[in-house]
Amino acid sequence: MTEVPNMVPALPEIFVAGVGMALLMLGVFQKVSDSAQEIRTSRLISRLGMVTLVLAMVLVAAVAGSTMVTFGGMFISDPFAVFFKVLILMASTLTLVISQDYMERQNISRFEYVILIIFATLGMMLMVSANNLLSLYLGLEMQSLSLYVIASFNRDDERSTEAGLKYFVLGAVASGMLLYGISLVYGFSGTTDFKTLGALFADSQVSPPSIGLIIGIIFVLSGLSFKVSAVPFHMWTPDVYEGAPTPVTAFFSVGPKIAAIALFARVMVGPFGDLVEHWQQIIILISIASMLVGAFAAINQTNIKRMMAYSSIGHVGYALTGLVVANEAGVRGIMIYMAIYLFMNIGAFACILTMRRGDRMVENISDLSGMSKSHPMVAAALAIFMFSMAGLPPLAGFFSKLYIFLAVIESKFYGLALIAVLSSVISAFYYLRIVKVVYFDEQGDPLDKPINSILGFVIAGCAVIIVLFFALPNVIVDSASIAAFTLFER
Amino acid sequence: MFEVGLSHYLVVAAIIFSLGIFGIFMNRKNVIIILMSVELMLLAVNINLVAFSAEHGDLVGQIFSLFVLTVAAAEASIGLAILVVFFRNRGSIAVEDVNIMKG
Amino acid sequence: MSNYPILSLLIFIPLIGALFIFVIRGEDEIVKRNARQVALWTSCVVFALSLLLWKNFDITTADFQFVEHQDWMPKFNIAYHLGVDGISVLFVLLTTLLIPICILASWEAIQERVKEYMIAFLVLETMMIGMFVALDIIVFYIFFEAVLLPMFLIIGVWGGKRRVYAAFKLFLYTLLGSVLMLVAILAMYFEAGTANIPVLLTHDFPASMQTWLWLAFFASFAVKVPMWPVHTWLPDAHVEAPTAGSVILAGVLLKFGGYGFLRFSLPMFPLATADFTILIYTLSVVAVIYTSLVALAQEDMKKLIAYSSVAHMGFVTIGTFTLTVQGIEGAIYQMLSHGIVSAALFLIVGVVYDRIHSREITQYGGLVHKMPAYSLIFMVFMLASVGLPGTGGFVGELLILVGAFKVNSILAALAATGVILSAVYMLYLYRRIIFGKLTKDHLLKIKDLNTREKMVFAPLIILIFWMGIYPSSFLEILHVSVNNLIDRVESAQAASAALIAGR
Amino acid sequence: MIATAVFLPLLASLIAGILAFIPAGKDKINRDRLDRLSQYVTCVALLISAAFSFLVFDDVALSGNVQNLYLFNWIDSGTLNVSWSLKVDTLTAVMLIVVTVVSSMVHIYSIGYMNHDPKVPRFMSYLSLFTFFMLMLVTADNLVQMFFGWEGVGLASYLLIGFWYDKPSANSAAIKAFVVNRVGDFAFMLGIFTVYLIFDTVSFDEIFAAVPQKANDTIQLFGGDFHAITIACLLLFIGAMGKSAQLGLHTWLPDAMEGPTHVSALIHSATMVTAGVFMVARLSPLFEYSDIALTVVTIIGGSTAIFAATIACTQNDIKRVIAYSTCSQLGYMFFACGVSAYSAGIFHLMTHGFFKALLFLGAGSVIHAMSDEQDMRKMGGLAKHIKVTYVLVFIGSLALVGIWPFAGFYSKDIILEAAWAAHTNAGNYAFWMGISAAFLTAFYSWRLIILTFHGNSRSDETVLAHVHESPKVMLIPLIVLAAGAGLLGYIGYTYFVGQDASLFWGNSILVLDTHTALEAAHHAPIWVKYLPMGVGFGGIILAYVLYMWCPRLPALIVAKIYPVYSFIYNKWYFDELYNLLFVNPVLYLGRNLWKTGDGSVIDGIGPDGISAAALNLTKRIAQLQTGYLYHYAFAMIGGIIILISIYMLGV
Amino acid sequence: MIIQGLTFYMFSLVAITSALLVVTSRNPVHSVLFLILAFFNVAGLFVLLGAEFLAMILVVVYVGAVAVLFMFVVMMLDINFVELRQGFLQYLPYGIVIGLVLLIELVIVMSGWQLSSETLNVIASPIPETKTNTHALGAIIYTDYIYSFQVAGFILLIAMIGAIVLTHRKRPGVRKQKIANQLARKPEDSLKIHKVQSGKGI
Repeated sequence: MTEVPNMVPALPEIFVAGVGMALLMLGVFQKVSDSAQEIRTSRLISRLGMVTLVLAMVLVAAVAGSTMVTFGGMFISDPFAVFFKVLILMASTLTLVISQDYMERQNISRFEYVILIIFATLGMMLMVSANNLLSLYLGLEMQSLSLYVIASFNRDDERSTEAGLKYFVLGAVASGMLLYGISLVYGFSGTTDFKTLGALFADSQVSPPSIGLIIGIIFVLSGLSFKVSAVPFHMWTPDVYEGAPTPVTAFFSVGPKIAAIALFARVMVGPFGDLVEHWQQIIILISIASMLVGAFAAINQTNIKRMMAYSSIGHVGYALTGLVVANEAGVRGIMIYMAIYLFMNIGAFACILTMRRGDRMVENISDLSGMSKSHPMVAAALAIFMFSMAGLPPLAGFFSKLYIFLAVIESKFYGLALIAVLSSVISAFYYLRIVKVVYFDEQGDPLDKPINSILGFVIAGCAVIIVLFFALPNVIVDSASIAAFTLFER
Repeated sequence: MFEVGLSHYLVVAAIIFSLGIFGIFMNRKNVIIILMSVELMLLAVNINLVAFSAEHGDLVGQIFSLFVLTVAAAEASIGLAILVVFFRNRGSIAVEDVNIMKG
Repeated sequence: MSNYPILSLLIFIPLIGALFIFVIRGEDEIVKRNARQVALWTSCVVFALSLLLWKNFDITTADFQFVEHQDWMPKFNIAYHLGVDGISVLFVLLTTLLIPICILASWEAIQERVKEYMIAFLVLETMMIGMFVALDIIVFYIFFEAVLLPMFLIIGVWGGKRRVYAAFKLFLYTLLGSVLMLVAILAMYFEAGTANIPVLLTHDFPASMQTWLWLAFFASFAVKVPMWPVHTWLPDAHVEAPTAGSVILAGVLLKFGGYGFLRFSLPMFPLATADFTILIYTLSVVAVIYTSLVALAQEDMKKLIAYSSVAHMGFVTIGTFTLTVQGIEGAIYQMLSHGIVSAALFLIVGVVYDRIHSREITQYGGLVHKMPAYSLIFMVFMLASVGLPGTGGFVGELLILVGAFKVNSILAALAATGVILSAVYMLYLYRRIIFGKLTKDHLLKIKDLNTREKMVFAPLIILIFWMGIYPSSFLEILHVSVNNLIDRVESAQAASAALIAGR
Repeated sequence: MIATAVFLPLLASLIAGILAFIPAGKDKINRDRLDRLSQYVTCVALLISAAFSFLVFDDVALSGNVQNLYLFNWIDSGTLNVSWSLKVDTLTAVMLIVVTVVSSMVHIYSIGYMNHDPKVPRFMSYLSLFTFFMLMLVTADNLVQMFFGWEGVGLASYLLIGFWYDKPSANSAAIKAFVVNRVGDFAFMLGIFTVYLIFDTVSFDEIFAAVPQKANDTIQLFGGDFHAITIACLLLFIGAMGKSAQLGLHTWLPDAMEGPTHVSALIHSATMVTAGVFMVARLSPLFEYSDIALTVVTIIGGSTAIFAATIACTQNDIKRVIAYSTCSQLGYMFFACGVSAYSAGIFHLMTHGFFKALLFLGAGSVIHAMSDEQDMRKMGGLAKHIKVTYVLVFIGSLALVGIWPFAGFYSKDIILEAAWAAHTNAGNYAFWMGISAAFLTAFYSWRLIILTFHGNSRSDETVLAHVHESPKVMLIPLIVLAAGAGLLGYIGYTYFVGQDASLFWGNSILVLDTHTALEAAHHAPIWVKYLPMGVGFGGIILAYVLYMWCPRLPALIVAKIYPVYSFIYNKWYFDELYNLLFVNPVLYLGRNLWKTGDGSVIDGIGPDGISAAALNLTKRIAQLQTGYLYHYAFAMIGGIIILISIYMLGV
Repeated sequence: MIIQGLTFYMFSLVAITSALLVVTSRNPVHSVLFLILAFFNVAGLFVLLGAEFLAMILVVVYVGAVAVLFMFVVMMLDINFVELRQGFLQYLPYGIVIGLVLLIELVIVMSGWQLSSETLNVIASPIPETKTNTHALGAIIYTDYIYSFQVAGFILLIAMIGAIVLTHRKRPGVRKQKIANQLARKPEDSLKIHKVQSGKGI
């Protein structure tokens, strides 16, 4: 018999999986004869879920520190994965925190939501720990399937189901392409293991890889681009962001994106790192297109969630520029970028979640007018998030871009850097527009007061992190540096 | 001509894959056809994997294919579930009706 | 030198004040009153502290003084590094002087969201001081660009009718310029391997690189200055900004560009500077003449003064790039005096705007009958703006023109036509507002300056005469640093010339 | 002592200025008290200043103790070192006398003249301020400080011309004066820069010391090589032209008559306008080394003399006649300088200062008497009502025309003789122009006297009823000035241009040995000496013929030569020409650069254009987002095909 | 060899044709049926490649479960498909061009396939000569690939939860059999014994 694989590196995942199933059982066996009970159940599960995710974070921290490979090379736990797992767990926890109130108000508060979030989180954790094309695929699918469902979680709402449908159909197409790419990579190299692949291409300078392999990589790259919603695989993003329930959108904009970017980085610099000159051009194209589309398309939006969708497309474009250079500095830039992006986005969505009028959620940008008078603190926080997303110092958003640009310019991609900064100017326009509506416009009908205190807490927390990042940048920078370093360790 | 090599299988897979893709974006009828097209794509992938597996003498391809089949089944069930709730809301699954949100 | 971290104090005291204001709670009126008081006293304390800076400044050395160095991002060798030399110290003083004046000027004019307003101004002060004292190029950039945030809000929230347009124009225009500079800064950082400005000042960048870096910095500073033809944000921003916003905009923000040229473009890219001097001259001369002519046609007081600012800053850029002692000292001096004069002029407009709520020149006339003190003060600053000898405006203009004349007499002659034109538009403005019969009904009850307003103007008047009659107290601070700067540029240019000759 | 003389007016000005701001309340007596106080303060200050000036004159000019008082450092940058210091030599001392005496007379005069004006302290403050700046100008020891005074007097004249700010014409005139002066100052500044470039200093003493070494230097300026000193002198001279209202830059002076009359007496006759002459004289060591510059000065001076005189003949406003007369007389002074007879120029400057101030103040009295009527066509027959004024104006006119033994005779004749004696083309030109101008001077002076004081009254009854002699406080200054106009020529002749001249002037004026015009002037033929007075009498007689004896004749002549008349009457269309050449284009350009340049072109292409384009692009990109699944899928597949194609075609 | 070739061509031809018909046929029911046909033929190809187990799975899982699921949904949703055909021909040329370009590119790539020599060294799980296909797969799927296997299990769980969450509805008024209730039912709850007096009625 083969020996039992080492479970220690995967402890957090195993924990999350086990607790997820336990919570599922717990939820199923609760008595839910009326809606009050249903809400009680979902609250219980939601809180337990948060605890689970926080504990998982502790576990992740516990296994941090060294690089461990297990399950026959399928699974890797290294500082890179740890870094992203922490981010993902934070994203999921915060999502659960800001979801409950919304779900109850929308009458869709069901415990399965929590379970699905937990399983999606598990999928993401598997993704960032993937060390084989197979585990990559399975992690990705695990995440995606959960997300398809929670996108259409408000199943009586036309827009939510349409969002789910669009996300699903296009996601299925994307995973088809990813799979086709994987099959080509497998076929032309004979392996799916990252380490082996990396070793195989180590001397690619000597013997150029076959074209089929590169086409396979392009297919893989396209599939991943879909997950991070990079242009031209971004078309689902605005519609899904708009249609999905707002907390779900918040989750979409951070969790899966962070995981997919992590996966993207791992795949491109790990197994295919030595083929960089073959895929660099493509990433450059994708990132430029993403930045530009993100900048331009958002300008005219009226729905704030839709605008945030385009904004996230733009942000992905910036993050991908860090991948272009395919070196430590670039990956470090990506990691810092995503960390800061997490707080900006969660904060911004928490602000959006406070937008209620007459006990109904509103999500038009124009509905924000006068927020500065009715909710001065939320307005201030929203302005901070927007300025930060626009990349203005001394807010964290500036630093996230700074580290990326540092990497890009160090590798002398001046043209790319120029396009990036120019598109950041254009995108500043629509971020400012939010600030403008909030602060400059005359007040319309006031938004409801008071806001949920938990929401307020999240907003305040994120705002403080964004504002004070400059004081202690090294906390994130150092760990990102270590993580990036280990990714390039061969 | 009758010497069937790996390339033949790959070409078949490529044709089916292309047909699947063709079906996805040429489809105006209903979403189910799109789902079926996706199944076609996955089928093509499976052909590829199995063919490569046979060529390499490596079981990984087949294992992979096995999981692909599993996941595809799960995917199909989720997809159809979403389709059903969509139909309940809209009373139609015509692709052209899936466009409340745009711009 | 004292061991106090005086520069850090200057930067952070306003922030602490802003924090205090932020936590003020209570009834509306009380909040307003406390916010104003806290802001005023904070800024006064900062001003007093900055006087220490002046007092302890050693005019015999070109080195940076009051230096503070603290690791910030050691991985990147980026540090919180502050210090001042002769070129920057006076700008710090200008900033700290103008902020209390702005707060005092907004005492009654601002009645809405007083708390936020005061916070914005204090934060603005932090950023501006930080920009002038930063000795790390990344830190510099952060302060440089962060200024936009409070400024955007000040114009957008408390501005006039077209405030949104103006705020966006200001923001995007300047942002566009500064992001290009960011790219250049990072390129420099990697080329020189450090973000330390004193080190960068002595680093010789390759000639071809200098060209691009220079252009990128130019994009940023030219917008800030603003030079023709990227000046159009300025009139809009000025017109829509609240009075104090205009004061800061004209008084300090425009100086960022001039300061930037002196701190970066000249010493760091001396070869490119030599190549582009003619471009600067051309644009500046066009700016001087063009905007003077445009100012003549204005119907809005603030716009007129805004255009005159462009013209005056045209002198500054000319002076800066003459690379003569007089030119550069004149440029700095002109910036300082313009900082005071234009600030005062905007305050002057603000006084009547507060009363009549119109900036249309045609809405006024004959104010001298009702507002003699106002008219006198207006006269003083109008003349200072025109560059009458005895006021600060003259010294700067004279030095700049002397410097320019040394380098290129045609340039000086063309620029000097601005002296004529400025007289035309300023006198014309003054005549339309102050002189004539008081016939308009809404002006009949207008009140002259109150004590608070006189307090606002008093320091400015004293200063403008001081600067005109005894400029040495300011010029002596500049000498060593400016000479050092010129030596640096000339030796670099000479070395390059020798290299080419030797080839 | 010098410092007191110079700064006392400033102090007085400040005190008066503060008094202007003391709220008097409703109480009229209070207001009156403040007014009186301000008048006394300034007048006393000026009188003290004048007294000190005499002491200084005695010390410096008569005893030869040239003084240089360093006050403190002004501008110090690189090699440009400018200090505040007071330099007094004979030239300055003479100017001090002229300035302080005329000024104090005007101050006293204004006690009466401005009696009814509500803003007395302000006015007194301006007057004293003007005096201060004028004193700074004449005591400057370097070019920049001179420029300080130069611009300062421009400012003060702006304030004084526009003193009646309710009158739009006064405001326009004030602005015009300032701006035209600025045009001159523009050249003056460039002149200063040139001098600085040549000599690396702006201090007079250092410049003068260095001139001989640099006499033949060339300098590259404005894209060409020029004789250094010539170009510097020409630029400086343009500055002088502006201030002294010489041909081309004279247009402000007639308009400046919008100010109170005695202001004109102060500024536009005796002091400010003579600053240009003073400057040329002060810079004589420089001008001496440039024959071209001197020639230009001569020609401009001669041309102005005749040009202004012709216009003066046709004007109807009493003050404008005198103003053009001033212009013309300044021309004399300049061509005197141009032929190196600087001392003659200064001599004329001094005498002219007195008699022209007298004329202006006399005109002021007339206007005062006529309830602010200035048009001579509405006067007439005033001699019997205001006898003292009449007599004084008559004296002034005699002096102006140059009838022996009045001051003008001495000073004007020596100028004309010097011009003749220069024996250069320019000198001859100036001489004949001067002779013609002298004829016209006599004509218009008597035209003025006849139209104003003789004949029948043409004013309406109410005005006539109020005609009265001026109060003593106005007449005393007139008398003092008249004394000056009568005696100064005789007294000063020997010192200024006669035997004692070189001793008197000391080093303050330099004339190269090769320039002998002044010396030769004393030996001019007899017809040259008597021609000016002869044409003077001719002019007077002509005036009597035309206006006294055949009053219908002028109209007939005018009708006969109407085009010429209207050309002259309209001041040779200079204002119209300038409007056409400068004012209108500037306004047009300003407006269009703003609306079209900034609005359409720069913003249109720049920010607005870009943002419009961006919005357009935005719409298009948003339109791509159709909401249809198949389009989305199409984009994905299209995207991947493009990526593959790029790779396959690229590899 | 020829037979093998012929079978290959037969299977692949039918598979391709039915795949084409899946995407083009008017009636979704037909599409499903063609899909099934395509699956069958691909299963045949799998057999040719020696992957018997996968062929079986394909038939059992796909035809037996997935395709039938499709069929259920098609029938359940009962859509009117005739009028939805408009606009198809309009876009057809673009579609064909895109499809063809992709196809050509893929075919070029596929036909140029070569296995580089070093690739052979990295085979992770060689096909054992001695065991049957099913046996060989079974030997590694629970050991080497236990991780993937578990994850796949989770995916199916998620699919299940998802499908239930989305489509399961509580219908008020629908009577369900509650066995516990039935079992717990006591005579006292439902039976009431009345003493009926004769001749009085109830």
